[in-house]
Amino acid sequence: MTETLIGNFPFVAAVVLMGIALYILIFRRNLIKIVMGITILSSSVNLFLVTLGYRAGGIAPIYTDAPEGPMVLPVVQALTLTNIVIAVATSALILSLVIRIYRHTGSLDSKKSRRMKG
Amino acid sequence: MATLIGHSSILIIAVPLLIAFLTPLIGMASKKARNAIVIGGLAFVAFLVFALARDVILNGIHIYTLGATFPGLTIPEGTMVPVRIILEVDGVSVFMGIIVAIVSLVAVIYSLSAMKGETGQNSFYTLLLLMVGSTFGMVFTGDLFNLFVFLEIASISGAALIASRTRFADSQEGGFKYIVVSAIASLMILFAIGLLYAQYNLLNIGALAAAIQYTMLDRIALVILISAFVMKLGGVPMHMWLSDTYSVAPVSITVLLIAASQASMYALMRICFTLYGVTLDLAVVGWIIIAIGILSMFTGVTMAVRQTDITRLIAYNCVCEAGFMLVGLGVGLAVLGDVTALRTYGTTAISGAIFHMINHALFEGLLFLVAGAIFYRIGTRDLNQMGGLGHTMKFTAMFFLLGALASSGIPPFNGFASKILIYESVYQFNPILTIIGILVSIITLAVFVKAFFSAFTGASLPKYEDIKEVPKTMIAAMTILAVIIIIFGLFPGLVVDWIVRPATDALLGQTSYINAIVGVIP
Amino acid sequence: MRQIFAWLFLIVLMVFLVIGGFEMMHPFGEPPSTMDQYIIDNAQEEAGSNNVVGAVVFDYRGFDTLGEATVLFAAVMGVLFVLRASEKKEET
Amino acid sequence: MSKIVRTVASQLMAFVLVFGLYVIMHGHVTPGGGFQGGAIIASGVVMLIVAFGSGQIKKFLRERRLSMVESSGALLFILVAFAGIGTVFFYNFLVGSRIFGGIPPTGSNPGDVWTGGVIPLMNLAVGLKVTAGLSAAVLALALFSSGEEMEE
Amino acid sequence: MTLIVESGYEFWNPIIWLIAFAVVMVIVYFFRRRGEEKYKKGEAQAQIFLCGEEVPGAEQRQVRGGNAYWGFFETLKEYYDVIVRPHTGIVNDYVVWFIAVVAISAIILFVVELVG
Repeated sequence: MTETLIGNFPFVAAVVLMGIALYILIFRRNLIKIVMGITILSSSVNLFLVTLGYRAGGIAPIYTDAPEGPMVLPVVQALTLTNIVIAVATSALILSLVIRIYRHTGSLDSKKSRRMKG
Repeated sequence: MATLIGHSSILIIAVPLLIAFLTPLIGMASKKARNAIVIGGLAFVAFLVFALARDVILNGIHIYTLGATFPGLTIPEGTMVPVRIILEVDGVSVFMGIIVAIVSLVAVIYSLSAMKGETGQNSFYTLLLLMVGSTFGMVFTGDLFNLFVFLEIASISGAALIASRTRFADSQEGGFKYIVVSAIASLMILFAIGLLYAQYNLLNIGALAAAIQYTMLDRIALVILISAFVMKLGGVPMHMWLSDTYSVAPVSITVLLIAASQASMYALMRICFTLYGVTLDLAVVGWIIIAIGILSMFTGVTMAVRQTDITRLIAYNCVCEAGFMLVGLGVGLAVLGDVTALRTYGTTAISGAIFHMINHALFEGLLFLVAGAIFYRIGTRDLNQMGGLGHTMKFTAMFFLLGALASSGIPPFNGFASKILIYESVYQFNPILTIIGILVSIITLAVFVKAFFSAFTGASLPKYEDIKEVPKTMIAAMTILAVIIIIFGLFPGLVVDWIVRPATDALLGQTSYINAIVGVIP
Repeated sequence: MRQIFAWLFLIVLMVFLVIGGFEMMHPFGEPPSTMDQYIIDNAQEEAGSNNVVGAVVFDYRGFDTLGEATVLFAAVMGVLFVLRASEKKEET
Repeated sequence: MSKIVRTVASQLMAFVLVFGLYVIMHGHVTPGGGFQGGAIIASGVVMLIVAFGSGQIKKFLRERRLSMVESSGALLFILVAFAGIGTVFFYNFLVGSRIFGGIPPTGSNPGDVWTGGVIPLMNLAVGLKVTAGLSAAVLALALFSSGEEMEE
Repeated sequence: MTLIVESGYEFWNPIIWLIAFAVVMVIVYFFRRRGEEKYKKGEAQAQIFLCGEEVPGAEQRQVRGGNAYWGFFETLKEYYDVIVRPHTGIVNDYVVWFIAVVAISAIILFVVELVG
């Protein structure tokens, strides 16, 4: 029990980071903070994916002058790279939309700046 | 031709992306060439879709392994699992592909004159093509992470397109809500994919379905996947973004957003029927989906009655129609384990749900196009400002009436043909669901009666004396949808026999889907 | 009211995920690796690349990379499209 | 910004370019690749924007032209992918051929740039695309938030 | 290859329905013909008659969309108070609903597993 508790701690760290991101997304009304919450959420998923691929004592999966030892799994690193680029793209688009919303409504509060309800 | 068919599944995805990358360069030179290449490319893609549909329905599942030495090599020598990304196209996929092909052509034809006054048309058509290509990718891929990537492309391009009228504050707000909701849903989907990868070290849907054991982590992943995809297709209680985005987007984009929501519905089917299949405890998950569907039907239609914004009214009606599909789907899922019930009514329920998907895309698309035509002419979406438009916009009024009757399930239109399948199969499962469904259909008719009478009938208002009919291309786009609706309404048997039954069999044939991947070890 | 329910649901979700992370997951450090081991072994012959991650990104899962490049393309197009000048009014 | 910052930034830009190009072109041998190198060069462009201000950068760098470059990079990428469609889409058809066709010995070895088949070409295309794309996005955001007028 | 949609134990054929509809329409037209020769255009019977009052203009004659189904909403006032309140257009609430659905369905799944 305890060694799995100690050993599996990286997964739990990713889950805790996801909890922080969801807390921000639920309780923070500032639009910029919502963007930060989405970025933290994607970072938690990235952390989770990278920890999935780790092998004990593993080296980077690159054969150029590689030392001895098992290589960590490469596929999750590719997935993480993809997700990082997707997170950058998403935050860029959301920030441009936030700028437009601020120009129109003069507020960054998701309650004050909303026009549609019901 | 044979090689074209062999490569068609990747060409259908890659050609829109290629034209999208070309569009900004060509659009600099001349607008006519840009429009010509956009429409020509989408027509070519539609032709490929229909050819591929015929091939798949005749010859079974179509496999395409990207980057292998030949397309059928799903599993390379020396291992037992698929390594590369595999496109797997079966009956359901080509069914969804047909929906997306029709809808994208209609949307582009409509945009030609509806977007004439706007700036930045090169970016508009680029993003539209990206959205079409990514929706095709969502329905054709056989790889979970690839599905996530295409979901992200559809979300980002869709959000930018929703916010395309930058002089309105509410359109910016709708784009913001859409991208936030989509980002959260797709990130949770990626987390669930990571949970599955952690146990089986696989990303291919067929191989995962062969290996899955329904452990606790699989349950958590299932819950997250179902909730995220239901959020993406706008089921109650996660439907609130839908009315905010559909009502403010340009209607040609709203039609594509409907197709994207249908693709999310397809992903939900894929997850429930193919990936997990009979391993999940069917009654519980089926009843969860049925509950969401009932809530969607009732909340959607009752919220639609009190709307005074015409596009918002139709958007809430979309929520209601999605509820019908979810109910049919859930009934089919709940009886998946028991063979006699499945043969008696389960298959019919799933066919009704699948048939209702294409009908939904058709008549909701027509209604949205009509609403966009009204907005194009009088510049408002408020029903209180309208009245007597039927005197001058005769075609538009007829199209709206057609779409309204089809949507509220009035015979002999196509909505009735799919709703009766759902009613009678669900009645044998649980009569109360059918009663609720018929009640909801009646209220739907009331919704559209209100919209039609307050918009089109009555004495012609003086301030709208000089309103003319909308331009030819918009009429043409609406005519395409109307003709397809009438054909589907008059000959539902042909549609069911040709595309709906193969889709249902493909959805229920989990073992053939798995064998197409795992079975061909060289 | 909303606060209480939000906290409740968040805590329930976190409890499920933490239990899953602690107990059900493969132990940290020895993941199952049927697919990845094949890629590590054969990346040099098939893709001719020393960088196995590069081989995965551009050869084994190149289609994902196409989608990834498309995401970035769509985002940049979207930023330029949202922030464009729109003084040219339409006729409505 | 002050004169020192401008001078240092304009001098550093050369090194940033060299390093980014190195990361892009050695993506199949050493850690790195198109995305990473493109991000490095784009960060250099961001440094220039911060140092000189978007108004100055606008004179010789417009976001529309950058997006042209980006679409041509994406076009190159998808065309390389299409080139393999003789066998299968995304087929690495250059392995064993005369261009970038070398196959490294199995196991740990000193890297050779002349390997990888289509991977170096794709790295180049993606590097071009990411550089132009990120620079265009940052420049557009900077111009708009500083109140400059945008092109259509 | 048939024009009939088989659904469980029922079938639906729009052609038969259309034929019946056409027959009914013919009968209705026949009855309508009998009243038509009494109708003359341009006389008082063609005018709108509003209990002797003068007919208001087009603006007043228009039934606004907001005024439709007034009694319906009056009857269901409590239901609408309940159903409209969650529709706050705040994006944070959408996240709350998503997390709520995930948590509740997870609880249902595991409770059923523990019970059964």
